[in-house]
Amino acid sequence: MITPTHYMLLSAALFMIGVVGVMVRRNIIIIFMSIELILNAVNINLVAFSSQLHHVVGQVFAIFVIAVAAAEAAVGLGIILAFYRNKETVNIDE
Amino acid sequence: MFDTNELVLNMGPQHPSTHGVLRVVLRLDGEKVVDADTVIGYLHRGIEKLSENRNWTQIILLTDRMDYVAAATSNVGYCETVEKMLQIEVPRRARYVRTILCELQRIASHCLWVGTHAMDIGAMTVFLYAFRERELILDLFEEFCGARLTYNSMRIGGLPLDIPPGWDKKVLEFCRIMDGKLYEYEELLTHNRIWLERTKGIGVISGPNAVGLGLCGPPLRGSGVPRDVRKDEPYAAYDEVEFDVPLGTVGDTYDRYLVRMEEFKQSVRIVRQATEGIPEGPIVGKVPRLIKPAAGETYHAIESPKGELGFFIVSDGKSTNPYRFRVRPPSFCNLQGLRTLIKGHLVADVVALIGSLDVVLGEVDR
Amino acid sequence: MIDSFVVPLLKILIVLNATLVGVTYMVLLERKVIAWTQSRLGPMRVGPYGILQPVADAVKLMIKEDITPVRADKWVFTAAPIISMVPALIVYAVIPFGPEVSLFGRRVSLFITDVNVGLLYVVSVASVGVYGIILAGYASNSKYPLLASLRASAQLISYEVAVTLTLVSVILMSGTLSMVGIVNAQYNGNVWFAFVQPVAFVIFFIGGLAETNRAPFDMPEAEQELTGGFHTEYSGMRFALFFLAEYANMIVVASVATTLFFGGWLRPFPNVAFLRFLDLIPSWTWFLLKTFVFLYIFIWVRATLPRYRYDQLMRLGWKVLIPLAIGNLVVTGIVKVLMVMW
Amino acid sequence: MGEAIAFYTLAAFILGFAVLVVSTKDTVHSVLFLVLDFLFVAALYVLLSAPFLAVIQILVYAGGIVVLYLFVVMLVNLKRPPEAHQDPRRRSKLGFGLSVAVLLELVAVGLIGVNETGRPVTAAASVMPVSGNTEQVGWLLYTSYLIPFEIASMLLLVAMIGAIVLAKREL
Repeated sequence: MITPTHYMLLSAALFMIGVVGVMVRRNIIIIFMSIELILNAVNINLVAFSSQLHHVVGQVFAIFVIAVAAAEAAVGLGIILAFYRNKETVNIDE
Repeated sequence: MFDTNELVLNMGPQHPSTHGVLRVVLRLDGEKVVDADTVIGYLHRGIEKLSENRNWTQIILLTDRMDYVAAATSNVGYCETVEKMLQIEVPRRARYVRTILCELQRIASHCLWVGTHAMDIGAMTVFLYAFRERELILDLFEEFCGARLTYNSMRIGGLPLDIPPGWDKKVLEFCRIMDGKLYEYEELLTHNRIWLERTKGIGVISGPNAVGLGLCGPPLRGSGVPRDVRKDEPYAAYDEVEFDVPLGTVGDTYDRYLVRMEEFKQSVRIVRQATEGIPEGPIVGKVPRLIKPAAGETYHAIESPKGELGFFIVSDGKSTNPYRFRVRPPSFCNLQGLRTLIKGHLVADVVALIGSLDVVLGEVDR
Repeated sequence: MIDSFVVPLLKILIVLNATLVGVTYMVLLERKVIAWTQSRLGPMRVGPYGILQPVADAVKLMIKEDITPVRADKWVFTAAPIISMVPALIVYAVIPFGPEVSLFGRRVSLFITDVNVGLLYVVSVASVGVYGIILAGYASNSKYPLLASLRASAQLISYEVAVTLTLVSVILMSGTLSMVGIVNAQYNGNVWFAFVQPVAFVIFFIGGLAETNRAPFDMPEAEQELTGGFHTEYSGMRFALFFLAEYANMIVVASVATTLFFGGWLRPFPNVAFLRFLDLIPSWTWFLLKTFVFLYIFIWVRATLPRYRYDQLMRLGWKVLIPLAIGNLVVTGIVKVLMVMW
Repeated sequence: MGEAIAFYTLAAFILGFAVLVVSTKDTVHSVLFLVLDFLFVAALYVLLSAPFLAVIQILVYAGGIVVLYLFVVMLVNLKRPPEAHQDPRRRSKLGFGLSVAVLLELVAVGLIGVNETGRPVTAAASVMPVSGNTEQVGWLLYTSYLIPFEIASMLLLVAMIGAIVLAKREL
């Protein structure tokens, strides 16, 4: 029997992997991708609860999260490009 | 996006749209061409130097190998230069046949041009339509001189052979076919919206600038400069036939296209007049047994399909070969304009412009 | 057991094989049709009228040396053709070739599955197909493929927007995302959607040409400009996969156009009684016939039109097709609301 | 049973690819693993009977956002590989340690918590006027959550303008 706890554990693990990515990597693009992983972890939680509660409001919120992620990616990548054009690097410490 | 590092793209010598072995080194900013270098010489065979070690008759077949899609025109150009040096009077019949051959050759060359130019821009069907008609011309040439590409179809002082019986009828029949086929090309291209978008305003060059760059032939006339050797300094029988010199107005790729499409029609018109008016008479003038022009230098130009094809020959009056032999190839002069034309355009326009200049690398490199 | 496993498996097997054979013959069809347009004969040597040419092509491509450039990214280089082939094939899971029919005494539906979000599934799978081309360009580590893949990613993403917007207006008409539901809506509405949504259909078709990299939008593989574009460095079977993926995508676009706009498996005038004799022709034949017409138009367009330039293509997509699609969507919505209020 | 197999397989893939995303040297490979990861997350949504969200996940994430990432990676990767040198200032060890600790805690929580069966909460399930996942999501989006929906669209518009302003060379 798969319970929401399983999904929460999966989500937490994915979240942690994302956090490790943000902490450890220096390539800003990979940091952004780690943030996407974190957002996905949140979505898994939302959808798991939505399925558990038999109410789609969790999915609605997941859609909002995806919209925000899209906005974040657009602006973030714009910043990366602008940054790269000035500094010619994608490492955050240079 | 590439502004921190321009991309250097090596186009050719092995590239489907460089029409042979042209190499263009493009410096790109994204897809925009910032600068371009034209590298030539991959087909250099030293025809000019070779000619200085051949006797006057043998050179004719070297001239075949320059503009290999219009070999007969080069033959005529060379022979007329030598005739000018020797001051030989060429019989009228020979001059008429020369006119017919030159104009047929112009149609064949333009067929190849319209086909490849359209193909470069992505319209593949015109290519095969144009080659279908070029085939008819090659058949006519085969009947006249036995060869289909490198004809060696001229002799100093006239023609090697008289035209075969019935040949003129076939030429007239070809003219009739060609009129209908030109309509097909125009249907596919001239008013095609995509074609207009791809060619209008691309590679614009004004008349004075075109003269300054030394452009000649259709690219020059496309910019509205009325220069055609056939009209300005008539040779062969061009002074006895009627034709118009089409001129462009803007000087973009579309104008160059229109000029050549109109030249098709004018060439058909010339061929028809010349074929109907072939006079009877000898085909070779009085030529000395040993060709040895007096010392001196001569320049003679004719209008090849690509532009002004000139021969500059120096004779020392002693040996049986030229002392100095120099060709002014129209493709070479037109190719100089490429760099000016493509600056600021996109990669896709580069192939359109190479096609629009209509260069033959055999002639550029010699 | 049979209904839940064996029948679907059989259907998948049949559809997959039919698609692959169809794709190879699509290549022959293209060569033949273009040849006839250009007053040539096309392939004539292998079999009568070149009918076995695809076999010869396949053998040739398989025994050709499979070259991987030394400086290429080997894994990605190998994965790219597969990535472009797989989405093209799995789209067929939701395409309805016909309604439920009785076959050997059991009810069998002539589609693999009918999911609630069928149309969105098609769009999303198609959007993943972009990766094949982008990665091929990147992994080749060569300039022409790189330029091509930059072109391709911009082109495919832009035209996806226009295409998806036209699909939304179709969804408004049908009220369902299910592919079978859309065909049924056309049956119940007595009209093929192409006649009530002509603008959407034209935009969808143009967008479909661009999405499948077909002329006049074949910028990413423009032979005359980029020497073959993203597959410049590919040879042998890997090249063949790209080639087949392109044709499989063409068939997908044609089938989706048939389903959405031309009534899928429905015969012409499905509700007119005196045309009932047309029912003698099985439903899936109608589907294939309509799809074939679309494929023919694809080839016809390629033989006729020159190629757009990259910036012109983007201008057409963003400044013409997308506003038009949005306008069409708004008008459809208003009309729909007015009809409900009536 | 089938659900358990599917869940554990998908979970293994999701976590495995996530680890690869953050650990791979080559950025392009990293992006690829991210796509695969998202595809498996989409499969998980199907398992959770949220097909609409699964398709949206593929369409927006895999087909849109990650293509942008790939685009940017290709643009910035042209010159030299990133992370060419080590940086002393970054406390990668600390990050690792912290996350490993949290992971261990999670495992502990999981071992204790998993045995408790989840109690399905059905009280909140309101009566929807329409059936089907897509319809339900759409219904909620355009009724109860209309204002957040509009705000999200505004956010996207702002992001779009922002991205254009940032990426354009000269305005």
